Amino acid sequence: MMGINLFQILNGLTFAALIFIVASGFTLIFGLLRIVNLAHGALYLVGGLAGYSAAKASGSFVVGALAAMALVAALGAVLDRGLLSFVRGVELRQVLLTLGVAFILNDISLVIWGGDTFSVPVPAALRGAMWIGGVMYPKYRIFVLVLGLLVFTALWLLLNKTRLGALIRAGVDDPEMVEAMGINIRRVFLGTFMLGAALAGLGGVVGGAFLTLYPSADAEILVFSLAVVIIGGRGSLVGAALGALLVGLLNAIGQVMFPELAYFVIFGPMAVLLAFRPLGLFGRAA
Amino acid sequence: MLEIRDLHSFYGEAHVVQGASLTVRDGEVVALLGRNGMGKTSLIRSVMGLSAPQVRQGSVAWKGEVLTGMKSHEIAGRKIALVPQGRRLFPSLTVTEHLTMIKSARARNGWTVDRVMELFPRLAERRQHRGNQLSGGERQMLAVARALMIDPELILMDEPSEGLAPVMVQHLEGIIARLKEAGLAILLVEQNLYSALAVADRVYVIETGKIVHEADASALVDNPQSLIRFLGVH
Amino acid sequence: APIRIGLMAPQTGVVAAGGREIIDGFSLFWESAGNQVGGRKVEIIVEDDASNPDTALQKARRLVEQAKVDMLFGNLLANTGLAVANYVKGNGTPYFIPVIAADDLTQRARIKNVIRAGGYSASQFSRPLADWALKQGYRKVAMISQDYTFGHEQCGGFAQAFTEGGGTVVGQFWHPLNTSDFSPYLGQVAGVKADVVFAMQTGADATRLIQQYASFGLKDQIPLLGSQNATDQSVIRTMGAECEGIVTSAHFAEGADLPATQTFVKTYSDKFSKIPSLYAFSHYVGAMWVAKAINAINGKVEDRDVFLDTVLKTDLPDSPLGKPVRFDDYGNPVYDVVIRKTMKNKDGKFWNVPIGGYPQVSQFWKYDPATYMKQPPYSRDFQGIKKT
Amino acid sequence: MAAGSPAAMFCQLMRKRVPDTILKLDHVGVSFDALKAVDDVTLRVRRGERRAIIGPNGAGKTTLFNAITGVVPPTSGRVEFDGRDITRMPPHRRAACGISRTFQITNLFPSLTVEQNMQLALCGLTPRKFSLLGSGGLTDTERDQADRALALSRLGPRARSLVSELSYGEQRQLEMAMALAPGPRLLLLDEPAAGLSPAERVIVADVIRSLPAEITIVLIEHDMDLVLSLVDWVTCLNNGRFLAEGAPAEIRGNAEIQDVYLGKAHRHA
Amino acid sequence: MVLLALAVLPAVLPSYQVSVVTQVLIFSVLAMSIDILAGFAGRTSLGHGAIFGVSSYVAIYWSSTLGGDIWIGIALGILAATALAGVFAALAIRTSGVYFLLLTLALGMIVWGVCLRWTAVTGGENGLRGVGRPAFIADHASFYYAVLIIVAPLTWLMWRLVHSPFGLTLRGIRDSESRMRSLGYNVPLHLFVAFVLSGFFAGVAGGLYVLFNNFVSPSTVQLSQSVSALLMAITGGVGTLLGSFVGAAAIIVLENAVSAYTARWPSVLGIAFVLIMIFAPEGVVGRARLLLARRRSRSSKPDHSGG
Ligand SMILES: Nc1ncnc2c1ncn2[C@@H]1O[C@H](COP(=O)(O)OP(=O)(O)OP(=O)(O)O)[C@@H](O)[C@H]1O
Ligand SMILES: Nc1ncnc2c1ncn2[C@@H]1O[C@H](COP(=O)(O)OP(=O)(O)OP(=O)(O)O)[C@@H](O)[C@H]1O
Ligand SMILES: [Mg+2]
Ligand SMILES: [Mg+2]
Repeated sequence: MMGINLFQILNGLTFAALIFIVASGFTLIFGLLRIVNLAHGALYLVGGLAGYSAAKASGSFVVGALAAMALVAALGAVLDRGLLSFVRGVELRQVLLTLGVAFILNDISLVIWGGDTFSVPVPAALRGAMWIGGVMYPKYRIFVLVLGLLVFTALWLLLNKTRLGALIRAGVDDPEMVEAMGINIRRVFLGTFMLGAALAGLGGVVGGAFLTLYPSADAEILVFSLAVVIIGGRGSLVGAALGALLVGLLNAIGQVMFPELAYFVIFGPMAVLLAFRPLGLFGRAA
Repeated sequence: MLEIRDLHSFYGEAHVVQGASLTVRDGEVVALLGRNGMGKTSLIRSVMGLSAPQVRQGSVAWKGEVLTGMKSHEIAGRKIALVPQGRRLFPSLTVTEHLTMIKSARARNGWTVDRVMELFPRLAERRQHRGNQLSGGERQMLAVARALMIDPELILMDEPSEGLAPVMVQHLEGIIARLKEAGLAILLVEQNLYSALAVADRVYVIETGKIVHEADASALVDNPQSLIRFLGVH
Repeated sequence: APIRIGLMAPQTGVVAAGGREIIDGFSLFWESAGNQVGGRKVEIIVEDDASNPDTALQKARRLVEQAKVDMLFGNLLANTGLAVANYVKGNGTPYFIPVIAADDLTQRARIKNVIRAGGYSASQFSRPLADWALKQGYRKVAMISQDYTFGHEQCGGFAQAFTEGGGTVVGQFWHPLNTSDFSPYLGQVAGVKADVVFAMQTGADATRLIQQYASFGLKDQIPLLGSQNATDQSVIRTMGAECEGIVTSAHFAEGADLPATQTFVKTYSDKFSKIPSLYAFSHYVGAMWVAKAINAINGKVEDRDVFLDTVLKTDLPDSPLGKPVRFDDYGNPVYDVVIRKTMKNKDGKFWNVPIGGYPQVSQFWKYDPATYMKQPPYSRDFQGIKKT
Repeated sequence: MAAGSPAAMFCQLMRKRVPDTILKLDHVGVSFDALKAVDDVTLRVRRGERRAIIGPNGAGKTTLFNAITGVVPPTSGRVEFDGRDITRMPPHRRAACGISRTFQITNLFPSLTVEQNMQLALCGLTPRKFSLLGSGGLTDTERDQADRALALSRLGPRARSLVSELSYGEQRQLEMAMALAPGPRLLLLDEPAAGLSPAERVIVADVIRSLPAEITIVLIEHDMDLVLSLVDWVTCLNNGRFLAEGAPAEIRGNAEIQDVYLGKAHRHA
Repeated sequence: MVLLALAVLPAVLPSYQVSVVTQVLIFSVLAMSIDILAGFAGRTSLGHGAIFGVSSYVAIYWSSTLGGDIWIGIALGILAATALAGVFAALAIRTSGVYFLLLTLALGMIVWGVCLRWTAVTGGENGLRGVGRPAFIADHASFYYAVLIIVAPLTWLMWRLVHSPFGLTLRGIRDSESRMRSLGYNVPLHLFVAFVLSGFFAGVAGGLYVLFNNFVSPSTVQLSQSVSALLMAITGGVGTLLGSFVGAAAIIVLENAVSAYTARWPSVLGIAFVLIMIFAPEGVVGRARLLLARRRSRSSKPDHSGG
């Protein structure tokens, strides 16, 4: 019995790590640029598929991941510069524009990859299972857990210990003013957007290796990201980490304890939480 | 030297700056006076290259270089700072972050966070407050402090004394004087006539987007009646 | 005037890949027939059901009311099929469903103009598999399945046959469609100490389950049986060795050493550079079957009663299945079921190869249809499990 | 004041019984985390009084207004209006009792016209705000009231303009007109003249002076000329705490106030 | 004029097209119900698909599973939708902006999850089949008239609502909640009332949809339902109310026309979406209004200069 418990907790943690990687990109863009990028899921999917092709072609998981991040960051740049710059500052328009982009990206990936189910090949060293605290557990999932922690640390340092972090936040509050202070705010936004997008691409490759990639995988990961960010509170990295943890564990344990209630297990507590803290655990009023 | 020549600016079809010309010489404090809605802010914004109002005619030159048509971050890069009307702080940044977010390019006047805090001791006590957690006066101080951090040679101040306690207004006058001593040129929009006269070398009066009067401040200090006539006080 | 056929296939949405193959398989047949049947030209109008029942309904309406088709074909997901079936029930348009497997469409809630040409009912093939499992000596089964009608029915067929034959079901785990992470379920499956696991998934869920089953190290511990769709080409063609050795049951095995089968597989592979999936060959067979009937009435499909009766009376001896097939009295085919195993072929691709068979299996297995239909339809709550 | 609303009627009933004090603050405190923005302030305002609150920037004046209007409920102490404890009342019910305010940072409805802003100000206390199918425009009486208030603040010609197109000074004037519209019994003005040109200041002063005597006015203002010409009693806060209180003449002479607030001898008194 | 055109429509159009127009009318109501919140109270909901769908579910469950009267079923459906809107409102009115959007999205997801998993009542994935339309509105033309007769007064009601004093309070709330409170408005109450009313209208649309579609499934309450209805409101022009008709017509016709020619219609829809957001974010009607206003102001330009 003990074994099963640890097993389920590991499941929750590793799943949480993956959705954190994806959701951190989402929260970066959402929290700091105030853009609810509903194309984030599509970037995840496209990144994953591109990573799959690159990994297949090169035989290397790392090459796949890098290729995916680069491609998706470039897509992010196009999205930001080419499209979002037309609707800057109007939240609702941005949301809906990214939704349109999500449709397009999703459809394009269907044309290119044909809608079969793909899984990114995992390097040999990470294949198979290992013993942890008395349970057999896949090595790859442990790797995902470690990667999640690394991403968290790196982002935290970037935002809180660098000037860039402050710049980004100021730009969100009043871009005109930042511009008037001599900073090319557009470039800062672009950089942030590309970073957020690249994280979606990374998530696509990492997640694509065990959750597989298929049409509508974008919507599912997006829903998880939304839940994470809503629970954690806009723009809070720590919130996103906590939210991911909560969603991951609820998902894992909820499915065991209340198999009938699948989605309710995640969104029910979320709704209750929001009734008391409308801005999420770490959300601050603007 | 800042030279504004026959500037025309528009909000859509509304012609708000209608051929204003004025000059600010190096190291000079120039006050721009005028009733509400006469186009003072619009003029300042046009100089700063902000997206509205749109400049359709005339030119702004700084040290002989034409600024019209430049992006506002490029203008700021030429050491022109703005203290906007209504302060426009960043609600999600702390006081300290407001001051450290820009890394000033090799400080000529050497404005550092510490030096600025010395000028505004009140801010030093509020370092961790966010932009929207400050009182009106504190906000104004921070707005000026923030502008100093880009090490400007010209500051455009749009009604900096608005909402300040008398003691703060005097403090601000002192600050403007000290900035002037440090060699900065200042274009100051003011409602408070006396405060303006206390610090300015010259004053301009703007009415419906046109400069209607120009005078030396020293000549007015003892006899402000002529100016008051222009400002429409009875 | 040409015979107009409306083909509904998901070209977008979750099962878009399957939809593509529906179109490929279907048109492959009609091309081979010169787009002609019973002396009339055939015009095919393809509509995207978007993997969504509301859209499917909308499109069916459009095909029938605006494009005025003579018959409808297709759909992949059960819910889309049920929505369309409900619609044609009202207006009598013949509707052929080579993939839609919901038991009741040819049982308790039979609609006369809905015929499963080339298709099967969900519980039809899992019963012989259960029987085969018992013969291998497995006594305790754990089942993990998608939580919707298709899953309930396949599992119900297996569970009923397995328990009636003396086995026990030690655990049934229902997961929602599109479960991305199976680890919570696999943890429980591992916990119940079964001899064998029966997995019922389609599409991406199947890929993930098979893959995660392997990565958790379960593949080497407990043998895995599956539903036909679990190791269909649409699933295994992108997979690695994880899928090797899974045993399933079906009416078709692309690796069967039968001339008719291999000719079809070769033609299809040459044209689309992939081995045909369930969706492709079902629609090929379905089209072939109906075409034969139309030939028999000289293309007079407008007389619906005669047309439908003729279809039901038509036998199909020479299809890619390699074995003759016929309809039972309820519009569902009777097949020789093959037990098959995934193996590598000579090109290094995985495919399903027969390792056993059960002749002439109807949707009622060994039960008397009338008595059988008195028991409730399979659902999460009713799995026909025999109490001991 | 809208006579119809139940809260208003209740307030009217209460008024008969209570003594002359209309606003009573007892040991009111407001803290933001560790910061005590308002600290143990006790205050009495008489009916019909003209009162100024002065103090250096950050003294807690606006926060005190927020505590009175309920925008930020007090963390300690008690607020009484017209004999009624309103410490825990939500802002809209306080408004219904006859408390009205302007905002230091302009707080209007920018996407609506000046007239619609006035309509919202006028309907706040009438049941018409719940009229789901009624006609949207101003009623005749409302139009009269609105026209009068707008004329008073020289905004008449701009009635149909969008607020977002007004200049700052015009917005400040609208801010004031809206606070006056519902016919409040207690009017809290937060720096009404800030940002106004001398000419407009005169208008504001005139408006305030011309208000009916039964309206109690509490005014935050840094323009001492204006303050001293308008009010009969001044309270000075510093660091959230009560510092001094007195008639205008006394205040000017108060050394402490000169020290923390007025600075060196006031120039143009 | 427009009404007249609508009235003679069945005479000139083939029957399938009439049913498409009927669909446009039904979804216009849903889009308008969203516009009440989005365009006037500044609260964009992504949960209205769920409210709409719940109305359909209840109506079909009552008439089909329980064998009750279809009209009572629809009434119950509308009631259920209104009540659900009440629950949503209670949770969501304290938020605004994107948070409101996300919260309603999450609430919609819960409803979807329940419809998907509560198989015993909702039929799970397979959904519920209805009993069909009553005979007197069975054919497309008469059903069209029935819908028209209901939608016309409903539209009038919504139009009055947003232009009433209450509607103005919503716009005030959109601009400044704190000002509204200090003017004596109970902001949450106003938002609650607005949400519930909006839910009622969405419920009516759901009831009509039952008669139209005779089928309901989780995809009826799915997020994409909310999205497409919102898209209709936006295409027409948020805050114009009647724009919803234009928007619904545009989207539904586009979907019908394009999907007949290419399977790439999601791309087409996506591109349309992006273009609208960039070039006509005010929506078709909003844009037209803007152009009209501009022309008018040019011909008789009042002189404001002088302050
Ligand atoms: N965003 C805008 N759109 C349209 N018109 C505007 C806009 N901003 C200001 N105006 C108009 O332009 C004119 C000049 O405004 P401006 O803000 O420059 O005046 P100002 O002199 O700074 O006044 P104040 O002393 O009140 O700040 C005013 O009539 C105002 O109504
Ligand atoms: N929401 C808030 N959170 C934290 N601190 C706040 C908040 N609002 C105000 N403060 C702090 O409370 C103190 C009092 O602020 P308040 O706005 O009441 O000052 P004030 O007397 O109105 O000053 P001014 O004359 O400059 O407007 C200030 O130090 C301010 O920083
Ligand atoms: Mg100004
Ligand atoms: Mg204040």
